[in-house]
Amino acid sequence: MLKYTAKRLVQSLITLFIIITIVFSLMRLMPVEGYFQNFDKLDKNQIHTALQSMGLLDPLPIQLKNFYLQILHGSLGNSMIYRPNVPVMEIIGSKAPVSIFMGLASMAIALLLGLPLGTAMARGKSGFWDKFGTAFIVFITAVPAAVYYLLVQLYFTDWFGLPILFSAANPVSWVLPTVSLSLGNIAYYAMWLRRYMVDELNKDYIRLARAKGVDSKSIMKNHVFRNAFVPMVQYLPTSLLYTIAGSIYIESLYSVPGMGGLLVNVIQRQDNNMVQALVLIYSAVGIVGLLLGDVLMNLMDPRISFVKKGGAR
Amino acid sequence: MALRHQKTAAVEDSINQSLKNLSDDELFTFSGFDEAAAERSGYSDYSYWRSTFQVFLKNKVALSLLILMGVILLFTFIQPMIPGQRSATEIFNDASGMQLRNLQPGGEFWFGTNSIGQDLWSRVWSGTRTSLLIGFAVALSEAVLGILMGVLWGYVRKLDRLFTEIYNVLDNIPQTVVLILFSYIMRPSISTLVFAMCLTGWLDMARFIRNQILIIRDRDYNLASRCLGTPTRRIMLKNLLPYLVSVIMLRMALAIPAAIGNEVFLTYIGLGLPVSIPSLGNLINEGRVLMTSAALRYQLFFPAIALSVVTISFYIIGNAFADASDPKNHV
Amino acid sequence: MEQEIILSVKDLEVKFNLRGRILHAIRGISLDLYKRESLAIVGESGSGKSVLVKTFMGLLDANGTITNGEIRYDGKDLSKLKTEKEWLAVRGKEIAMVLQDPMTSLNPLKTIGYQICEAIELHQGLKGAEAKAAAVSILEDVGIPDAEHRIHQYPHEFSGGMRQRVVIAIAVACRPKILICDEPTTALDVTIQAQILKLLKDLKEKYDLTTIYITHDLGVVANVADRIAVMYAGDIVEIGKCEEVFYNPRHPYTWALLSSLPQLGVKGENLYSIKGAPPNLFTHIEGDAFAPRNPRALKIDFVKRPPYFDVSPTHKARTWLLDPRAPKVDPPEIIQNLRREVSGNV
Amino acid sequence: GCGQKAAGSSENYRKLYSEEFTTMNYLISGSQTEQAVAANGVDGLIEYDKYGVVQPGLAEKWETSDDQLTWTFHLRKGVKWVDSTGKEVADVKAQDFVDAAQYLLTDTYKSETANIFYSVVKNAEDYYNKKITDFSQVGVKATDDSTLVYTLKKPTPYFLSMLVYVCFLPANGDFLKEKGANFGVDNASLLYNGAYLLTTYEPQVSHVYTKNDKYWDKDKVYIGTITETYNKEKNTLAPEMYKRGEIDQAYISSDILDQWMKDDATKNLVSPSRSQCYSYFYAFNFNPKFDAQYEPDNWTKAVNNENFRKSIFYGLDRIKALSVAEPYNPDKQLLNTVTPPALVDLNGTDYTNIGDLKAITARDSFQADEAKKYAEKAKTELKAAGATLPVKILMPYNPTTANWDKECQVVEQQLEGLLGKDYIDIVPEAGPSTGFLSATRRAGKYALMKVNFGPDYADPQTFTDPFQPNDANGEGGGNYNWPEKVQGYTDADGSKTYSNLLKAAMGESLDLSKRYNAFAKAEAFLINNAFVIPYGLNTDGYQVTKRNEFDYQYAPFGVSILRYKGQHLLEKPMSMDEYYAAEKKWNEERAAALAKAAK
Amino acid sequence: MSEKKTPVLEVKDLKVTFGTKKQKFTAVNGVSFTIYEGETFGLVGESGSGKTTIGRSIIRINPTSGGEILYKGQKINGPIPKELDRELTRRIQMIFQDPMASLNERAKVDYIVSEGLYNCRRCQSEAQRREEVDRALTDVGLLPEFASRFPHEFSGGQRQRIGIARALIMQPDFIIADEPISALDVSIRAQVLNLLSQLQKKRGLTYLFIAHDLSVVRFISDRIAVIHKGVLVELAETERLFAHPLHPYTRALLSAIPLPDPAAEKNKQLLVYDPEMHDYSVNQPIWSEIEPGHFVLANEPELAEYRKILEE
Ligand SMILES: Nc1ncnc2c1ncn2[C@@H]1O[C@H](COP(=O)(O)OP(=O)(O)OP(=O)(O)O)[C@@H](O)[C@H]1O
Ligand SMILES: Nc1ncnc2c1ncn2[C@@H]1O[C@H](COP(=O)(O)OP(=O)(O)OP(=O)(O)O)[C@@H](O)[C@H]1O
Ligand SMILES: [Mg+2]
Ligand SMILES: [Mg+2]
Repeated sequence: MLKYTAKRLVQSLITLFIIITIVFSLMRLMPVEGYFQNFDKLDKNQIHTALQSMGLLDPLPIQLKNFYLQILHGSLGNSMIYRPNVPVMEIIGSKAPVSIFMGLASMAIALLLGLPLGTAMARGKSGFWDKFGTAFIVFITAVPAAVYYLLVQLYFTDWFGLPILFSAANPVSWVLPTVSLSLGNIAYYAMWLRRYMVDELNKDYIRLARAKGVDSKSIMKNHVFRNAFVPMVQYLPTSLLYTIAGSIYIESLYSVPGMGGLLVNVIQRQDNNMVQALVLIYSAVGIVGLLLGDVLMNLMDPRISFVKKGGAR
Repeated sequence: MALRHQKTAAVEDSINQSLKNLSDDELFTFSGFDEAAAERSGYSDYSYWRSTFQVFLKNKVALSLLILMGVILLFTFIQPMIPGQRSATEIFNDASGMQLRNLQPGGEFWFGTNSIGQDLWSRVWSGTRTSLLIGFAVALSEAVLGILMGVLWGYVRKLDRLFTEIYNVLDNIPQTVVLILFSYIMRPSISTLVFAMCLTGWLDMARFIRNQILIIRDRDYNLASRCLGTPTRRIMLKNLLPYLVSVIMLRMALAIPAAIGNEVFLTYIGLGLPVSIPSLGNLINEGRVLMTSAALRYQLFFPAIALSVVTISFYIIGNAFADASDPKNHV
Repeated sequence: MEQEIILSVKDLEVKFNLRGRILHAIRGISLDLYKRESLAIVGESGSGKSVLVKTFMGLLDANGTITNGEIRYDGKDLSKLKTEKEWLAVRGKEIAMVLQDPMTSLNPLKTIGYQICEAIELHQGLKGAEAKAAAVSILEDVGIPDAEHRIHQYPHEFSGGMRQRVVIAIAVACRPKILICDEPTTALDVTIQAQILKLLKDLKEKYDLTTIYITHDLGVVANVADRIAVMYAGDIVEIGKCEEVFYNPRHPYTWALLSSLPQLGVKGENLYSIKGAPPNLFTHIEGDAFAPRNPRALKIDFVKRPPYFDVSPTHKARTWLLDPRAPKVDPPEIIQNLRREVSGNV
Repeated sequence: GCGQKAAGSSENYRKLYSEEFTTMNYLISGSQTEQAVAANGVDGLIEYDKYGVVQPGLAEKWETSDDQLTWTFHLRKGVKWVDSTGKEVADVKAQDFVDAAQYLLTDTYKSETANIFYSVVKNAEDYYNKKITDFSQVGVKATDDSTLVYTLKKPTPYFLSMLVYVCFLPANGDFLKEKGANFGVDNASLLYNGAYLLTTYEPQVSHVYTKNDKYWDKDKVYIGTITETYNKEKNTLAPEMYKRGEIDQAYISSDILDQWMKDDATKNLVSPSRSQCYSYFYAFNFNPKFDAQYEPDNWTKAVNNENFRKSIFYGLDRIKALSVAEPYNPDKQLLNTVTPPALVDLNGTDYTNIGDLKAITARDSFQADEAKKYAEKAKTELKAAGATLPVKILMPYNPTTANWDKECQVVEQQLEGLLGKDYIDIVPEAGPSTGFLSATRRAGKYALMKVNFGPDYADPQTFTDPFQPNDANGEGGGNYNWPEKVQGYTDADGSKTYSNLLKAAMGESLDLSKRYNAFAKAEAFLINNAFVIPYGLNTDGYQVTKRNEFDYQYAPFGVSILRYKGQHLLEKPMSMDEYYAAEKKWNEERAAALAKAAK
Repeated sequence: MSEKKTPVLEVKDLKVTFGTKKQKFTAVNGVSFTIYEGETFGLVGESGSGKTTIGRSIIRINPTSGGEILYKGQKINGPIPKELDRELTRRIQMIFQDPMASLNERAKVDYIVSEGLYNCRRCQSEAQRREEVDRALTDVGLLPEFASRFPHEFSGGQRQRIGIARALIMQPDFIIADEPISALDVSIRAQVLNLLSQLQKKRGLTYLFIAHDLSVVRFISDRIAVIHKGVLVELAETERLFAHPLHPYTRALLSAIPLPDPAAEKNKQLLVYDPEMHDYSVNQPIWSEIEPGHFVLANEPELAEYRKILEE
């Protein structure tokens, strides 16, 4: 297993290398205007000087080489536009904790609400919970997040007298953004859990358990739920990453100083170093997330072993 | 073993009728045995697509949504041609030449007007048309590209490593980078949007198809085809793809609302269509700002409802169709 | 010899609702099960064997209902039980079941020990270490070596035969009165099959069980059964003592079944085979369901459903051929000397 | 002002912001939002009062040499540099201005405002370009701790007005050296000598400005703290938050303005925000480089026809177009000249009322009948010239600029409706949101387009920058609409009339009256010959705010208007009427103040 | 059997491995046998013993990692020329175990049956093709009108016959039948078995018949090979094998066959095979012909013992 993990990590490194190279090259295709805030007021001289000092006038291969040398020295460089001269890691480091915390919290909420909902839906197919859950899932998928987040923010703050904006010091202000962030995942988890549980319910071993005389509550709890949860486990790490990276609406609405919209922001501002660093981090985390998903799955499911190469799913 | 073949059934019935009138003596004689009839017994004629539609037609909700969708589709395309309909981009002025801004929904403007006096009713329809166009274009190209790549990826073992690597790479390149570059090179327009969405959108489809293919690739019937020397191309076309029809339909049905949803997001981060081309994405985004003032919320709700109707319809139709196209459900 | 009846089925009818269409899976079955006997139910796929026994345990799929008849067990009518709670008193405790496929009937994510203990804790009232000890001893009973260690393993670490033993161990751990084995060995190799059958017979003695075997392998039937019920299209067409059915079958379907045994074939010549396919259970079946495939069908077979005709006090068959008015028909020659054909060759 | 609160420094002003600073390094940044920290935290040599009259700042007094090339400033003593916690760090000395200039001119720091500095100060450009390496040759010197001398390239009548811009602000030399490129990356890497300290800086969370207790002029600082809270969706949420009392200022976008004005509870709270000295105008492109599909050759024929240009010039209903963003009083934003009012004045007479511009300022360019007449003439002439009708007019806009897209639609419909679709065909096109200017205006990829310009100093010359002809290398000029490429309009000496007019005006640096008149003549030439269509002023639209809009330091350009010094908070926001009354009063008082100052 | 037997297929020391270098699994190890023209060669063994693997190696689905497979004297494993490949596709065909899984559910019978024709482009015209399909269907006892139906409209036996028709249309002379009846109901098995032997008679086909049901193999095969864990343990003519099973595994297998006769079944003796019973520490077992046409895997002492049994 260690060996397998090591091998996959090496493979991932190559993948990362390619990804970064491509993103690096794509970023260099962007118009130079994007590197300046005050483009219109600058003279040729200044633009030239600035581009030169950012190393953007060197041939691409040299830029790439410098970039990799810098990475080898353990530095992701400084931000260029987003916050000039501030080390990229410092910026990310200051934003990551809130995002990670909020991502984890929202994921916990999503699991706490989504899994019971999915279970209830699977249990009483076409019962109240199934209908309710389906309605909820359909609502969440049909209404754009941008709209229902705003609805939640405006009405809930009004009804419960909550502050509109997030503030790190005020725990009450965490509630709405975190809950909003989990809405999509609640629907998603409920939907998949229901699907997997219904699949699982048709398996022979459930029949055997019933024939043994195990009551349906224990069957749900001890047999169906856990087995249905296994295929979901694999996606949890990636799902967390998406939650963090995709919290752009929430962070904008509630002023959460997280890194949700950061990537989009720095791409638009053409802060090359930030883009590269973020892509590097996100891809790395994504790849590790996949691996972690496999490991988790391996822990949950004794049948799966890394020795056998992962089959089809 | 669906319906009994009607002709056979009729013949059987008439035989039974005639037998009923026999006397005891006659009843206890051998009836004779027809081997061909025995061979035929119990089975009926059957057509895959007919059964698919039959099952689908039984799902009343999906059917009514399909009809609704059909009507909507039809209407979006003929709406501009109907006399008395306003143009989606024309600005309406009052007698004094000022724009009819933010008129509430009413008899004159059914959905009201927006902040520069354009007719929201025609804008919503026009937006639906644009968004559906984007949705269909994206879904279609995703399907074509995704299926092609997915089948190759899944079936041709040698390509697996390469494709997996390509997938990992492309999947990790942020869509925003690509979009921004594209809108710089190509200007924000429907084709830019579609193009950029397709550029990475097919990946999911391809991976999905690949996984499905992996599941059925080594089934006996494919081995049989290989034993018969069937070339790979035909195996893909005849053995693999037909099995994926249902899932592909489902994915495509979901890809349409997903593309529209994606458009909303892209509009939000400023990469969407210009307002001169109304789309659900920019209508909703414009409307969002008005959320706080109760009287103007209609400008958000109309396009949001349009979007929801489209999304829900495709979602349910897609699911129903996927169910229907699974022969397991054709009993 | 008068035997005590443990379970009695009367006029049982089961229907399934499939997308609005009705499938008659069991069409009026009556059957008495005697204490400590082993009854084998044979019949081709889809004839309703599994559905029949599922009604004994309330395990019919949600779309199936008992539309008529009763199932008497221990003074209760099982067909009237509704709630899960009522059924829990029967399932496992009174009637247990071994399923066909050992590969899929165990939860892949739980240890063998857990799955056995679950039954023990429910039905023997033991807990914790005691339950574990009981599990070990049952595993040893079904012939799994090193049981102490093995209960901590997962199903995928067991071979097919061993898994089937575990499934049997679970059923036996419930300490039931009736053990139903639904095709317990079809997925196994002959050598293992023989071992399992032997094991089941031993367990039957040891735990004083009444057993029902479902199979379509006549060899297995010959091995395990005291009595045989032959099913066709949701109905028992012939039932009798093992020897009676093998050596003196009366229903054309039983004849056909026996005739097609390869053991009776002569090399280079055609084996007997049943033409056609079983009837469509969605349609209303008039007369004898086997008639269209029966070369010796009488005209009445297409008109009226035959009643049971007693061949002996323990043997009856549902065929007009036994009616006094019917022309006399002998069983096919080939099965008349089944005994010689089969056993003589080995 | 009405209902002004009693002066007290405990007042708190809260608002939202949606654009985070990227840096606070005022020696580098060219963006106005980012200069806010320096505006409030760092004092320069001079400042303006609320009427735009120069007041002593760090410099108590100053004098110029006769040739107007040397400016000597005498600095106030005892002014301290403090850090963000208010701790004293050093005294402010003349050398701080020199050190800041050296930093500014060090090319590796990529200052975006260095060019403004080196456009006037002697040898600064050469130092920036490394043609000279000895900084002492640059025209800025501290002769002692409290005396600062600037030596200019050439007489510059507007030099004083430039001093309020960030590139002339001081910075402590030791601190600069210590921080290097990290100067101003956050509130702690900055030293303050101004009215406020940025005590809290949490990126994308909040900024808190706190009154500087060590400030030399602290009696004139009335607002105690200013709290800015980050919110990306400010436009959506701020009005609601104002209603809930969570903030003291919110912009009311034209979309929801009706709503606020209808509601009794809110209708008396909304007022316009003050327009800035920033000009919008439609430019005809004389150097079309766009795609063949938009027919650049045909456009060249059309745009060189005066009647064609004039038909559009007179045909454009600017009020209608402006009302997209400002539906209530669009005429308040209307601008008839390229140079906006209140930039400079000649003894109290505003530049826009000087010479040839006076007539232009007095009338609205939209005259439908005139327009039609010109169009008829143009049609025949264009046909004769072989142009095809309708003339395609490519009109790009930036999709991320609020309301621009809508405005284009309005303009398209209005012009085409007035002049006929058989005559013109306006094609609004969304440009890329990234690199918009490079892809459109600068590249010449437009036919008619709304462009803007903001002044860099208080002199009419600043508004000629967009139209400056290129030098022999094709460089150095404006890149707006290349009037030097127009056909005709050539003087006897072979150069373009407009170029000659410019040259004459710029040559006149000592006599302000002559100078201003000459610039007015040049600008009038552009407008009268319909090279551009003056359009409107820049404003932030309507707002509800507790800040008094009429007591901030006024200057037509630079960072003065960002300063809270001298500002009061209102008990309750102004209503429309109160606002207009206050504006009227301010205008009157200003004229008086300017006249007084001119003496 | 006739005296002059022509070998159709020779398998020599066949070895098949799965997996990569590190996790190698040898499914078939040193298997040798010869199949003669016109005979049915039975291959029996427990599940997972490598029967299917051998069949698939012959039809070139599984690559071999050692040994040779000769078809009419020509080597057909490993890389072979395209010509030969096409030829072999026609000559050697396979019938699959599971009639449900081995037919393309989404294609009509017509296509399934004529798939081979498309591939070898034997049929020029559409009419010709139809004709061949009809003939093939009739040959396996199905009605030509079934051509326009889909597989799941048929019963298991009928489906298996469609599978046979699909193979037959190639006009092969060697057919690998991989447990063609295991998945079928008792009552249907006979249909298929009959069909197979009829076809053999009519067309002089050679079968490799893979099964684990000995009673069936006995009915249909001329010779039987018993395989255990990838290794052949015994090979003999059918009746010879049933009369004198030598290898303990064969004997265990035979003793376990369930007999449809209650009397016989009730006093049956079960033999259990335990591989530990061989003492191969000194003497390695070899594949030897103990009497003409009867091979067994044994070492010297065991051979001696077996000879003794034979003599009795
Ligand atoms: N849940 C269900 N819904 C509809 N029909 C069903 C259901 N369960 C069983 N049937 C039908 O009932 C009939 C009897 O099925 P059953 O499973 O009892 O057959 P069986 O004799 O056990 O066959 P096998 O030997 O294949 O197990 C079949 O036609 C089957 O299709
Ligand atoms: N593609 C494969 N990859 C890895 N191992 C395989 C593969 N195919 C077969 N095996 C292994 O090879 C061994 C022999 O398999 P094979 O299918 O030939 O057995 P069999 O005798 O046909 O069994 P059955 O009676 O169950 O069909 C088994 O242990 C199996 O797990
Ligand atoms: Mg069954
Ligand atoms: Mg096999």
